[in-house]
Amino acid sequence: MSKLLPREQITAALEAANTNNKVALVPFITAGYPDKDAFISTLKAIATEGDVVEIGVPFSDPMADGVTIQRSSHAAIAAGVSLHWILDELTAAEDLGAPVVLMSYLNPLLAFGYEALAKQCIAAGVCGFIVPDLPWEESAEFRAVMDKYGLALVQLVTPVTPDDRLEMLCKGSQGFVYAVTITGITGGDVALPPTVTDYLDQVKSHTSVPVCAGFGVRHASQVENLGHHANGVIVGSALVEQLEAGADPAPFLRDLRS
Amino acid sequence: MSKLLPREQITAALEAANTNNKVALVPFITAGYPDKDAFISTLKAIATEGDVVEIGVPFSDPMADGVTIQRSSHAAIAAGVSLHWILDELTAAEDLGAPVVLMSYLNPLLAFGYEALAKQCIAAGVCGFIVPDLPWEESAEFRAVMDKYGLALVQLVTPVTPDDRLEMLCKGSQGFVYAVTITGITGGDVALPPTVTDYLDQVKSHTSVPVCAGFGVRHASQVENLGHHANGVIVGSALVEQLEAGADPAPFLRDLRS
Amino acid sequence: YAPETLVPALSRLADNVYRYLADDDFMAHLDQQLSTWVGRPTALTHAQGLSKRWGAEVYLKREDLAHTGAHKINNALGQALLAQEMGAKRVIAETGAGQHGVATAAACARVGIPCTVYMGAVDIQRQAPNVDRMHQLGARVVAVESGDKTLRAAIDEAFRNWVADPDGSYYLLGSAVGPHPYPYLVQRLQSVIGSEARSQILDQTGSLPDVAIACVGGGSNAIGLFHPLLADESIALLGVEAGGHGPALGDNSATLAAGKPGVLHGSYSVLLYDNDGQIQDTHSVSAGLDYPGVGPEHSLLQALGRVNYVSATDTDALNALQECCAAEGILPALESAHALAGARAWAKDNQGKAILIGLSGRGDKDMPTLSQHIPSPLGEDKGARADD
Amino acid sequence: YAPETLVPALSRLADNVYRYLADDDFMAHLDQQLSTWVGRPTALTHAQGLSKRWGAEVYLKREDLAHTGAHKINNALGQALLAQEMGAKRVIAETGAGQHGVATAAACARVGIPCTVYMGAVDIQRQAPNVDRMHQLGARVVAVESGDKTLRAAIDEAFRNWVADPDGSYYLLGSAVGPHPYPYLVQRLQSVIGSEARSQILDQTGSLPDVAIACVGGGSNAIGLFHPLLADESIALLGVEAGGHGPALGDNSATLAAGKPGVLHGSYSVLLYDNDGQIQDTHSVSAGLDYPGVGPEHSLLQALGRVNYVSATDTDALNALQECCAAEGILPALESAHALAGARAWAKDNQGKAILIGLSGRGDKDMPTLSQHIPSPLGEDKGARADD
Repeated sequence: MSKLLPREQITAALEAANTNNKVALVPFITAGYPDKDAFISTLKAIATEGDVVEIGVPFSDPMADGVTIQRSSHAAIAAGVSLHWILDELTAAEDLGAPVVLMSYLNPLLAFGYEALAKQCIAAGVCGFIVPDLPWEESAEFRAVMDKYGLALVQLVTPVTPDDRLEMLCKGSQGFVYAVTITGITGGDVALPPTVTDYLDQVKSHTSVPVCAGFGVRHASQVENLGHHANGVIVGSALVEQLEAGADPAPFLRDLRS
Repeated sequence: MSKLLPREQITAALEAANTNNKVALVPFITAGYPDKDAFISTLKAIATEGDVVEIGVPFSDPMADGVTIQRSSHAAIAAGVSLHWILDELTAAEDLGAPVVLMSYLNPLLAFGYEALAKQCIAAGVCGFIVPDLPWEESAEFRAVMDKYGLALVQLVTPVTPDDRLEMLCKGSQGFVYAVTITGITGGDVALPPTVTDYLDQVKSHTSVPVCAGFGVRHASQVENLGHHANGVIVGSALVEQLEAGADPAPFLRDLRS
Repeated sequence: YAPETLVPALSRLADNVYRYLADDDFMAHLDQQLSTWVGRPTALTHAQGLSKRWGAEVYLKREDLAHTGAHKINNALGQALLAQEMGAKRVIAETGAGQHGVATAAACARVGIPCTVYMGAVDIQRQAPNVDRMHQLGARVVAVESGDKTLRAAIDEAFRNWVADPDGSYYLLGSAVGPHPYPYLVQRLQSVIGSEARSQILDQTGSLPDVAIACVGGGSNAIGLFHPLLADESIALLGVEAGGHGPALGDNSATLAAGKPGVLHGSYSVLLYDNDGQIQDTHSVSAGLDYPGVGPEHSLLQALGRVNYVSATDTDALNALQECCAAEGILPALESAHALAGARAWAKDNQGKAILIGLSGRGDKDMPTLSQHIPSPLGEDKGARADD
Repeated sequence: YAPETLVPALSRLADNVYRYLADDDFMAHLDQQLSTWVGRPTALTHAQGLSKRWGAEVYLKREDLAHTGAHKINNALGQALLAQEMGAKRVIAETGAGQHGVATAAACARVGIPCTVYMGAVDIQRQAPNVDRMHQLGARVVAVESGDKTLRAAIDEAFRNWVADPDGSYYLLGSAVGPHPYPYLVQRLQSVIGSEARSQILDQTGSLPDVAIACVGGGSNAIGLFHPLLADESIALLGVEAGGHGPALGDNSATLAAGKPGVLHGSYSVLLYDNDGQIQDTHSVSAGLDYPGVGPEHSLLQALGRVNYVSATDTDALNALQECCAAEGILPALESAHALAGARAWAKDNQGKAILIGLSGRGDKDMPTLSQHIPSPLGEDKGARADD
């Protein structure tokens, strides 16, 4: 994989999972939560089960996140977790065996400085970013730096995104397209409603990179259903709740794809 | 004394005291205070020491009175004292030996009815009224009834009353002129300030009836000093305080003129 | 019917009232202060929501928007300027719910005269925020521990203190009650309400209202609204008193409905008192209407038949207050809510008419009372959240 | 800088903002409601007492006299009418001290749209009277238990709930912050302050002021005052931020003095944040200024040098508040007291000049805070009495 650009590593890892006729799994954890010392070991555990790992950089004002992520973010900040600390830890750690994507609000990135950030990402083995409060129109400066270092800037799309914008974002996304829904289908393992499957199919039609869906996935049946319409699923709050409860994340993740 | 009109009885009693080279004493009590059952016996005790007795008809809103009289008025009302009750008690009692003047705000008199009131006053041996919230200009109707029955309507004058008005009130007053001061010389037995003596001398110059001064008199030296400029002194709050404290009013009054 | 001690001071006040209210310079200065400091003219609001609900065209004269939150400031400012002209060293005032006290404190600060406000100890406990406002505005607030420790006792005490210094002190009375010239003076200073409303409703609708409605406690806001409309015989006038819990003596403050002529606080008017002439304790959910007397001009207008006086109960007023909040986004004072309740009842029998309501003040001061009667929803709902 | 989920809703809002703010009928309707319901124009008061004390000619633009007691209503009413035009089924809003929540509740009741207000659980405890006012006005108040449980968390939560229903809900943001078009929309709706003040001071004095001064938290009242005066180059403009306890990070809310460019709540502006990019907890005695960001137009005006931004400490503000009470009989909001403190300092260096101050709201809501800082005199004095 060493010849691939960082952003290509993400795509390749997701495609590799699909090749085995499996839906790709993208587990998300809030960095250093609930135990700062266990950050790297937790990361290794989820990297073993997942195909790409998403690390949340805690932010004081996570306006696009639900209550679980908010709570874990505030706890991590209180414990001293910062973007500097995360990158230092990753740099010092062995290869995780799965590409790493950082999910961060823009302000910690601004405070770090884009150029310095990109450089240290390369050193730390970080392959790209998801920035929920950086819409496409405002992203040129950050994207230019990402591009320079081959890092991905993953675009988010939503069911209310108009068609022309959806196309633009899908074409512009790197690594994968993050397809979120608003209403969420947390809990329950009912079949996906047609509005969701149509939406995912439409997203896929606009992009050449994989599509990962974030739906508050909790159950294996959801993962299976989503697998017919998306390349991967992102498991966020449900996983953080497992960590919050002190449970081992590996079996939980394994069961989702069983 | 039976040939004298009620209002003339007041004047006569005050003049009789002066004839003996003494200043006249007009003790004031709130009717039925502090003990309703002891009303008549208290009255007898102060009538023995005083020359004219002033009975306060308790009123809910005694706006021209100080805190002692207010407190005693509210207590008396709470105990069931009313103008009807007072007149009934007086009617049933033996002769007190001193003329009685009622001090009442106007509203209880209005509620009683002037004509009925005057009739029962005659039966009860009441000789006149002091009505602190009935200024001269508004008093024609009440005065007409008083005149009809020979009852006194005592006028109050104050140090701020203008000269022409002072003259009018002094000439219109019946029984005696009630000369109040505002600032009061409560406690202390210093000599009277010239403003007070000038004022009293002026009041005396305008009237043919005796002048009684109300100053919050507490001490014999005050009574003596006042005696040089007024025909009588009214003892109100100090006496009510004695009753409030459960003391026998007779020795207190006796000492004032010793 | 004032104590002799006050007769010279009242007579001097009356002379100055006649003099200054006829003085063009004084009146121009007053008008200018009303405009630039009080914020007059206050708005006339077409109450779209209430109009629809009641089947009438409802207009609200918004004294709640005046500085310090009620019509009281019109009178307080006018008298403070008069006190200044008369060379007063200090102003004294009484207050019940605290609105007149706050208005007086503000006006005296503006004019630059020290001010002492007498307030019943019971009212001080009930109206703590207004006490703090007076204090912030530099007034000295004196707790009155005598009598019933409410407004009546505070008036007694203010008079008593005026007696002690009738020349240096100016007694700034807050309603259209008390001895002459107060009822006249207060009526003149509050008539700005009716004068403005009359021309505003003509501007907005092209015609005069069919009825004008105001709440009546002492009656200063009502006389201010009614007086400039008395000559317009086509306008019915309706005063709404506090019906409290009901018609029994002591359960309400509906003086004109249940009272008899009598004398209190220096004026002969209709009063609530018992067979012995003792002034009756009253009840109203609205502290500002909780007074056993009424301004003498209202007694006269009732006798003449020019104004009709009715009452609204505590419940009627609370319901009307909630309806005004919901339909207009305006939180009226509980006093003013009595006028709204009276208007609602009137509209039921007079569909399609134009109603002018004197909204005498805002209801912020009534929050503690309202919270007791209308439960707060806090704690019921922590909000739903979408998760990742 | 808004989440992708909101991009379509914001874009639709921007289209409607451009459309309706250029629509004569809409603007005429807004003006009419501002006049007859809000009570505009608000007064311009010549502050005689402060002028004398400070050696300047001081004028106060009296937003405290606007309906619900602050400038917030100008924006809330305008946006509620816009929400109505856009067919919104419900309005959501955030609030910190509660003034914007009360204004929104009132405007929504008037317009007839249900309304939910998100408020931090800590603020709900601190500002209970405003919570009750919102409730009386028919709003549903949701306690936000996340984050710091104050204004920042309430904004997060309001956005989050807007995300869940971006078409049916209208998010009525309360200050000149947030993603486009909010800063522009709020500036347009608040510019009525400066437009009125400009013509009023010309009417009263015949000339423009030398300086216009306003407090700056999010900055809506300041931008409303400043924007219509930007072209008058002779007028110096001064924004006063909350200096809190002092200049150390975390001890104040003086964003423009101490902050750096950053992104919060959907806009790029100057912010208070630490080396890791975490938004700083702030402090001010005034809840309405206690926000770590500032409207982007203020960042721009600072960069251009057109507006000078300074700060006033808690103590400066409390002192200025007391001085305004004593000298003018006007109890300003603690927010507005920062503008007064800034004006006092400016006057010291600029004797004899004409100063226009934006008095953004009334201080009644601040009584609990003021009582902590300025002791109440109750109990000290039971009054003296004259005895018989």
